[in-house]
Amino acid sequence: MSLLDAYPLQHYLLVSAALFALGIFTLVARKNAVAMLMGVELILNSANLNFVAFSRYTVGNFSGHLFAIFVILLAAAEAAVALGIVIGIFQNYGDVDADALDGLKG
Amino acid sequence: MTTLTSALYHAAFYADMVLTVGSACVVAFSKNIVRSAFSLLLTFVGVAGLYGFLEADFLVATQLLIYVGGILVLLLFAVMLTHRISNIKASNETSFSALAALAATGIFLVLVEVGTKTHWDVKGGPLGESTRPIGLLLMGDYLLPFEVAAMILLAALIGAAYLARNAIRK
Amino acid sequence: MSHILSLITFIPLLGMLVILCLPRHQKDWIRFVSVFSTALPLALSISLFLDFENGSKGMQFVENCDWIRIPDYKLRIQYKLGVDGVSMPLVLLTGILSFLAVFASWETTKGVKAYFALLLLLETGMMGVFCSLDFFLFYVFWEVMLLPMYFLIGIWGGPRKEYAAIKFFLYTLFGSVLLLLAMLAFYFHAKENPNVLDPMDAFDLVRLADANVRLTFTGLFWQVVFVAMFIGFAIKVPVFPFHTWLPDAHVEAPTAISVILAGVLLKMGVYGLLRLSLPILPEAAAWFAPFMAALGLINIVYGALVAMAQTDLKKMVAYSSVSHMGFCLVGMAANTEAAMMGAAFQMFTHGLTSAMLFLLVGVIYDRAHHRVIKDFGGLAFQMPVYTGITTLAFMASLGLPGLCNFVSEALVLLGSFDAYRTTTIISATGIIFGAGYFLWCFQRVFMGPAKERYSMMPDVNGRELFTLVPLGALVVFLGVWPRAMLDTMTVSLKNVQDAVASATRGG
Amino acid sequence: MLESVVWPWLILLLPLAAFVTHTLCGAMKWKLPHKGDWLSTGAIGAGAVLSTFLFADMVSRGEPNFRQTWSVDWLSILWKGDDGQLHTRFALPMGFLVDNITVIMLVVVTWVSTLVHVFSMGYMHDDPRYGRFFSYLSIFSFSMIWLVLSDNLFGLMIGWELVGLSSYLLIGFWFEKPAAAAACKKAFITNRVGDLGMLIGILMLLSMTLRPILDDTSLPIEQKNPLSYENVFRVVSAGSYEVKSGDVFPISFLTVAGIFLFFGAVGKSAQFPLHVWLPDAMEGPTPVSALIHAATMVAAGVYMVTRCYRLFTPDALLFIAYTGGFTAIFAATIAVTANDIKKVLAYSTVSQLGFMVLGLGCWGYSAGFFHLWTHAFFKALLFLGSGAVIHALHSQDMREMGGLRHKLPITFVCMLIATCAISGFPPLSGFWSKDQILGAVLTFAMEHPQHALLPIFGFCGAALTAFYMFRLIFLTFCGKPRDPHKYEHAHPDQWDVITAPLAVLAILTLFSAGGTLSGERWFGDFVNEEQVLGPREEAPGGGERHRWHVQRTVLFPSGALVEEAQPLDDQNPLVALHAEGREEARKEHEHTEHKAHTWAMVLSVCVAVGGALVSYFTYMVPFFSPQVWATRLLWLYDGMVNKWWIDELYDRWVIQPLLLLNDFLKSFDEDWVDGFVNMTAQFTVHFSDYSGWVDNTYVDGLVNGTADTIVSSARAMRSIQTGNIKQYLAAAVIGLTVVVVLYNVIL
Amino acid sequence: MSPTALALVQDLRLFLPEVILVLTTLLVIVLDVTPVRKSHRALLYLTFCGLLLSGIYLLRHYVDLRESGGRASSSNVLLFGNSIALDPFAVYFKGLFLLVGLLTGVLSIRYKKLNPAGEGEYCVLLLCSTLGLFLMVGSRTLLMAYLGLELVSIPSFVLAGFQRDSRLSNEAALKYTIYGAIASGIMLYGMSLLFGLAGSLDFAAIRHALEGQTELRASPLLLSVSMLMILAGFGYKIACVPFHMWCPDVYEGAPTPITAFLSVGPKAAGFGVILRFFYQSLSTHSGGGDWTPIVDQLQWPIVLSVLSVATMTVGNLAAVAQTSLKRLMAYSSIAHAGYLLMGVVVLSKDGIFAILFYLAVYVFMNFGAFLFVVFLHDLVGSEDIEGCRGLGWRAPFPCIAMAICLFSLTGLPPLGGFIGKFYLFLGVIGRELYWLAILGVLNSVVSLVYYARVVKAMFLENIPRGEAEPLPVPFFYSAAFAVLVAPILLLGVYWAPLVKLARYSSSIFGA
Repeated sequence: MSLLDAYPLQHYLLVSAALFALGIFTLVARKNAVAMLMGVELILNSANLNFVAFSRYTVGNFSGHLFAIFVILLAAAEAAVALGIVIGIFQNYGDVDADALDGLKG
Repeated sequence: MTTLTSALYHAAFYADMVLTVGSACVVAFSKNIVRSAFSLLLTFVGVAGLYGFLEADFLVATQLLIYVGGILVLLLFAVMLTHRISNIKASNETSFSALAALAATGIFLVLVEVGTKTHWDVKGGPLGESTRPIGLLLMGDYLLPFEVAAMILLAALIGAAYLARNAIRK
Repeated sequence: MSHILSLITFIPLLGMLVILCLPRHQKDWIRFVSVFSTALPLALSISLFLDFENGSKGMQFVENCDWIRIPDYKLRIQYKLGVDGVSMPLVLLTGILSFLAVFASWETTKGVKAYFALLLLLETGMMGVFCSLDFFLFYVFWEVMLLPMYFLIGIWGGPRKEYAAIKFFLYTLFGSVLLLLAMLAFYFHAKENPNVLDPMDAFDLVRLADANVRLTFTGLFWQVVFVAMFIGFAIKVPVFPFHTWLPDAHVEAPTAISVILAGVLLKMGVYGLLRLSLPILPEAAAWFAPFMAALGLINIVYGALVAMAQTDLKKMVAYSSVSHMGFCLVGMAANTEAAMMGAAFQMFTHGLTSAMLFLLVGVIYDRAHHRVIKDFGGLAFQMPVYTGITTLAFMASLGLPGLCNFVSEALVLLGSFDAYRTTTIISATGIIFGAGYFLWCFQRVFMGPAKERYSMMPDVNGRELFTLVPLGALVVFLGVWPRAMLDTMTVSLKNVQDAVASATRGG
Repeated sequence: MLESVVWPWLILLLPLAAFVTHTLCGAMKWKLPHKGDWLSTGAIGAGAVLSTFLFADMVSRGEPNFRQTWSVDWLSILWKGDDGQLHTRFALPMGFLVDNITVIMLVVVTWVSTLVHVFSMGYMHDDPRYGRFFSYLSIFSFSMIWLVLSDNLFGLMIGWELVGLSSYLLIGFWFEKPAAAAACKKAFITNRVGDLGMLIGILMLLSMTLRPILDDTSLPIEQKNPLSYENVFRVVSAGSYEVKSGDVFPISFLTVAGIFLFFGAVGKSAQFPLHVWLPDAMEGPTPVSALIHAATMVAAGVYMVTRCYRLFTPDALLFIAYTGGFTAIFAATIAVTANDIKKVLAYSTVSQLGFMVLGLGCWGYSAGFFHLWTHAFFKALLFLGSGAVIHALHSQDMREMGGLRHKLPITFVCMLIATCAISGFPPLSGFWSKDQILGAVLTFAMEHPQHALLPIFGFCGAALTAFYMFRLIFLTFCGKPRDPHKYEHAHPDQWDVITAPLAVLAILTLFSAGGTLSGERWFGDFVNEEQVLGPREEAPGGGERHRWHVQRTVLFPSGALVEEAQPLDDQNPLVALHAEGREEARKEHEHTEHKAHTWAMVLSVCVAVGGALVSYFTYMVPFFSPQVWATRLLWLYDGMVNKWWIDELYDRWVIQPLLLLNDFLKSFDEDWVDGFVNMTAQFTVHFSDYSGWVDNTYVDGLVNGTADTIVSSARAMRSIQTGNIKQYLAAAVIGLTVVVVLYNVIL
Repeated sequence: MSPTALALVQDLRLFLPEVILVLTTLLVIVLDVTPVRKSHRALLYLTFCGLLLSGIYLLRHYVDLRESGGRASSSNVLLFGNSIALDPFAVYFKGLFLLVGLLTGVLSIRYKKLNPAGEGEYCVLLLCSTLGLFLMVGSRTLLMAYLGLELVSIPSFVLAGFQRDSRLSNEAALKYTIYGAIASGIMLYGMSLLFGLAGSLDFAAIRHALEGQTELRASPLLLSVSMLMILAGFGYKIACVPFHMWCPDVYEGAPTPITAFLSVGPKAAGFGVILRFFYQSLSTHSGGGDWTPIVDQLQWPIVLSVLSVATMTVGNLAAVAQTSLKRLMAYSSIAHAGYLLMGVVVLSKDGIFAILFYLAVYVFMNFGAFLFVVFLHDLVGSEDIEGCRGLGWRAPFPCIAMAICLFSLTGLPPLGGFIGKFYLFLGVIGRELYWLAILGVLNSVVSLVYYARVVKAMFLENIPRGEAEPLPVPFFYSAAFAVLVAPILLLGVYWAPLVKLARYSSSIFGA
């Protein structure tokens, strides 16, 4: 069976757009640095979803899959580093409130 | 395929979509950071499900292993390490919500417009089983990216270790 | 190929490097090196003057080699030096004034090493501007002058030196940006019309002024380019309303720097017009001439009137420069033989007299530690020699016959009348106002009863005389026998004038 | 000996050599014996001897239109042509022109100068800057001789300015006196105003003469001078000049040029309204007043008009005449009430110069110049005499004098002779010259009755001259000493370097009008228009001939004698008609002239005697009381005493507004121009804002919108950068969205 | 061995500079953990050796390339399955990056705030980041561009926060990380859209795909959105408006050597990637080194030129009001991104050449300026303009050197910066983008204001009355300043060799 007609590509794109927008919202609205990192993950997921969907629908090979795999890997790496930094912030500030970080400005 | 299975299949697909977006909403809007973190788990799972619907079996596994097993755990660690147990619940306030909503809505509308208005050249059929070809590609054309990813992970490892070393010792 | 121009240009730079290597407390050595490395270019430029062939057309003492050559970019920048009748007197002037400036700065105590190093660098820049025959090279030297001047004013200047320095800097930089754009215009013109002008020659000033080439510079675009260049040069001249940096810079600058500023730097604007604007864009020049004449007129009258209102001696002299440089503009606008000669000669003569005036102001400032005109009085008693020399300088400045400024200003007026009657007549009132402010000032400073507070003021000393007397002698000599200088200029100016005149006729 | 150019050279250069020697010695601090007075005096004395030789030569030759020229290429624009030859289109050679009026001027200048030098040896003896005084006198002599000798207008102008300089230096000789300091400046600047006029006149002439010369390649360089008298006259009388079209002047270009040229004379010869400097110039030492401000320099204007006579059109001459006439009477009225002996003489000088100018203006070519010649001697004598009085009395105020004839008999006699001369008592020199002037004026008025005001000016002026000059004599030398103390201490006369020049000048005053007492025009033989300047009718160049004929002009609505180019065609009946008419006109003119001169002689004697008598009855016999006059004619008296408020007028309407304008422009320059320019390159100010140069803001006093914009935008940039990462993110995302939307909407 | 594997091994030979960097990294890691007592900065010197060795091989590549046919066509040197290119363009950039790495190391030698315990990590991260720069400029696919970018970013996040106990350093690191993450996220999304449209990750294939579409299926909206989203990622690297806001904060908070590194290295690499992506994917070569946008609907040069002006204006204006020298330099580097973008939009090889030329000079100018910051911090203990006051009299040589760097950054002749700007404007005017040129020039004039302020503070303020008390300047600084300033001066008067090099390197964009 071909599911191509059943689930149009646009469905996936909608989901990914929603994830992307929610990720942006999370990043901008959340005060907590860790929550902001979650927003990043949402965005990465939305992009990955796009890659895989396009791979399936319009491209017809696995390059999108591979891209997604690398993104996932790098997301992990980034998360690790970010965690390190957030912990450092916590050590120095006793808090991870992004709004409080305005020692550098102007 | 029978109508029922088809209906179930459809139901599952839309449920997955709703789950994904809904849990992402919880991530975005929840006042509780822990709830956000666990909703994120659901989102990841939902995305993995969507991968499944896209017949990307290897990715489903990767998503679950790395995201759910790795990244989410890291995030939870972060939550734990950066919150005193006492006030773990009340620590996910928002600010600039209006600005954020504006930005998010704007970009969402643009992306929806892009996704729907474009006439996508849909041509490919099912790709079939993906693990083996991916493996081959990783050892062939994608060898360099693979190695580079390794270097990135190495750097991230060393960097994260450096950053966290003292902090955790303290 | 003679390398005399390179030597003239770069010996000061060499001197600067030597000075930089000297330890900073060896002040006498530093001064000695400065004297030596300005005396040598002076000697060379005198020999240049003597060897100069008056009658011949074209450039002399040319040195030419490719500096940067990028064939696939069609870009060639030449290291091309040469002098003709327009630039040669200015090289000589620069040589003289730089040499004297070293002596005028003899007593500097603050940062001697840096001071003299910058002074020498400045000389290299000035010489380079007058010698270079490549637009790019010209531009580079033009900018080289900028920084030393900035520092010389900004560090060794008076109370408001930073303000004056930055003002000078910004004004001049603004002007040079316009120059740069004009330069690019030529380059791209050549790129579009390679059959008229090889893009490799697009910076060659001699080539650009070639009759066949300049014929293609017609139309609105080149008028805009001309105006851009004009503004660039006008800032240096300085032309109203771009003149306001000048009084500030002069008032704050130390004596020797004022001398260089008034004596040489102001000339660069006019020189630029004579070397670049008029011969290369004659048609636009002909179109712009009435405006130029009007601006010159404003300079003359306005500068003189404002000078009259000044209370600071140095500021008065500075505004007098504004007024005098107006004659150059009027002369160039009129574009007759006599007017052109007058304009070019005015550069030299004003260089001499304004240098003298600033040196004189410096002398009195060193003694009285102020420059407020009305607080002086009766100085003629204490300082007879100084008074005599000042009389000479003032009289030269207000255009007394027998002294060199008269010749140049008279030539301008004689030559301009036919072209711009009303303008010339009104310009001529400048000589009344000039007499007005100089004599009024003389009256207040030197005449009247002697004042007690200046009774111990010593007359000029030997070092100061050494700087003043050569200038005074030249002022008299050129006033009596102007042909000594005019003959060198004639042919080159004639070329410029012919170019513009033919464009005028054509238009 | 006239042929040799060596003599003029020597006459010119000896004073210069003296000046240079003085200056060098002064600069080198070398002491000259007797402070070098002998040097200057010798130099000018030698000049006097040489010019006397020249004069004698000229007279003995009886060759009235002698001329000798010589020139050096001083300023020219040469270039080598393709043929290897030097070309020029424009040259200003400097040269000498020695002709009759030159020689006469040389005699005046050198002799008066020599006598003043000698006088100064006594008068200035005790001055600390004695040597410098002589060096200044030398530079003056040089400049004046240069002015006289020059063969072109440009050279004339050079000399013109140089005498101005010497005048400046000498008036300000006692620079410690504030009055002297102000006076020398005033003299120079006022003269410059006149010079400007002259310069404009020269420029206008140049624009006529240049073009024919520029394009004539056949001319040798010496003749390329567009400003040599020769060329100017040639071009003007040939009528071959082109005048640029579109001239807006309603009257002819040449007339305007002439009036402007004359403006130079107005300044130098102290004619109304630029006469104000001359009375003030009396702040200088008295010998200077005698030499420069009475005999020679101030006469330069008259000399110039004489020299360039051919350039003045009838209209211009009429202007000149009115200026001179008005000045003559105007200055005389002021002299009447002046109490300072030198001021009286100064105004008298102004008035007499007015006479000369009046004479020239009324076509009395030789009359005006003749008066210059005679006036030089008697006015120098009067000044030196007054100098002797001042030297003796140490006062210049006539109210402190009186009865001095007992103490200063030589001075008295000499001054009396001069007074009689200036008042016009026959047979003294002044009578003859003044008579000629008045005759010329009367002739003119008879031919043009609408200008009857001119003789009225002339005769009233003459009457006033006699009045105030005798007033001076009476107040100074006659009656009783009004200040006995001063009188007692006055040094009595004796024969020395002070009185000897007086005597010489007195002799010259007596006889300079010529050996005969008949009033014959001996002077006119040497100085007459046609002989000096060449006949009017013979235009060089051929092709056209110039005729006098009666024509309406702007100033002469009823017609004046005007020359006009006519085609050379004797067959033309019009020409014949004109020739006929001309002959008739000339006859009639001669008739009128004769009649007028007779009348003028009678009248001038009458007014002179009348003026003297009134003076006598006022000051010697108290028949009229000056006080009563003063109160009765209060307005007149007020005007005279206050010099008709001319100085105040200048101060109020010229100087003060100018100073106000200057101040305004200064603040305009600092506040507005600077501000405006800064507005476009506003960084300066803004810069100052940030680095603590706030003080500059108000100094430049700007209206600087741009500056504020940059400053505030820089601040805004800073405030946008809040440090909040979330805002940064929002900015990036919104920015991106905006760019996307804009891009798709616009493109 | 399979043919593919053989090809890979052969490719590896052409990959030696990168391999050496990797090996050096590993060596440093190993040495760091071995309990051998190491002398001060030993690992740093080892890093230098690695960089130099890599440089030697790079030089060999360069020579080989030149010999193998001068103008190497870009197709024959693709390595590893077309994912990376070895062409003169890449080699030129790599040379710059090695220089950047070395200079960063040099700056670090005397940078006191650096934690000596973390030296090993510091070197490793620096090397990794340099490697990332290498990969970025060589990348021929979206994937490699992304990976390279991340390999640069992730170590720089750590490096920015390398002073663990400094609040500001931490803050900088967090801001940088979050901003970097979102930027790369947006870029990924854009890449996915482009991928969906063109069906390939390869730059050249994307171009083919877009060219092949006679009737454009994709709406201009899609193209513009994906292009702009990708630009977000690259633009964040070069700090162009509106993705610049992280820059001042991170530059200020990061250790100064890292600031210097960030202000040059990733910026240059960002330009390298932008050039490759925009020219090789979104433009067609219309001959003679001139390019046109691949489809008429995608007028990216207009967008970029507007962003260019906005960037330089924002940078310059904000710099005017700064008091901290580091922060001032941050804004200055933003402004410079604006200037350099002008070279991108002209769509000709002249513009690319100008960028390459300018970047080379920029390395020296910027490192000179940051060396001065290090110097200031080392000897005066300040990083503010205030700290420079009167310093010109106490330490003339470093201050003169700094002044030269600043004036060169302004673009005054006869300094290298002027020549660079000259070529940039030449390119812009050559394309008749006069408005851009004029705005650029005006911006240069504005920039003079703040550069001159520093110079003024050094020389014209607080001038000692008598003899100044001289500051003992260590030889290290004198030597370093001399090394950095000499090329600026030299390039101001004789820049032909660099022109040759840069022209050759830009030849892949059309002869």
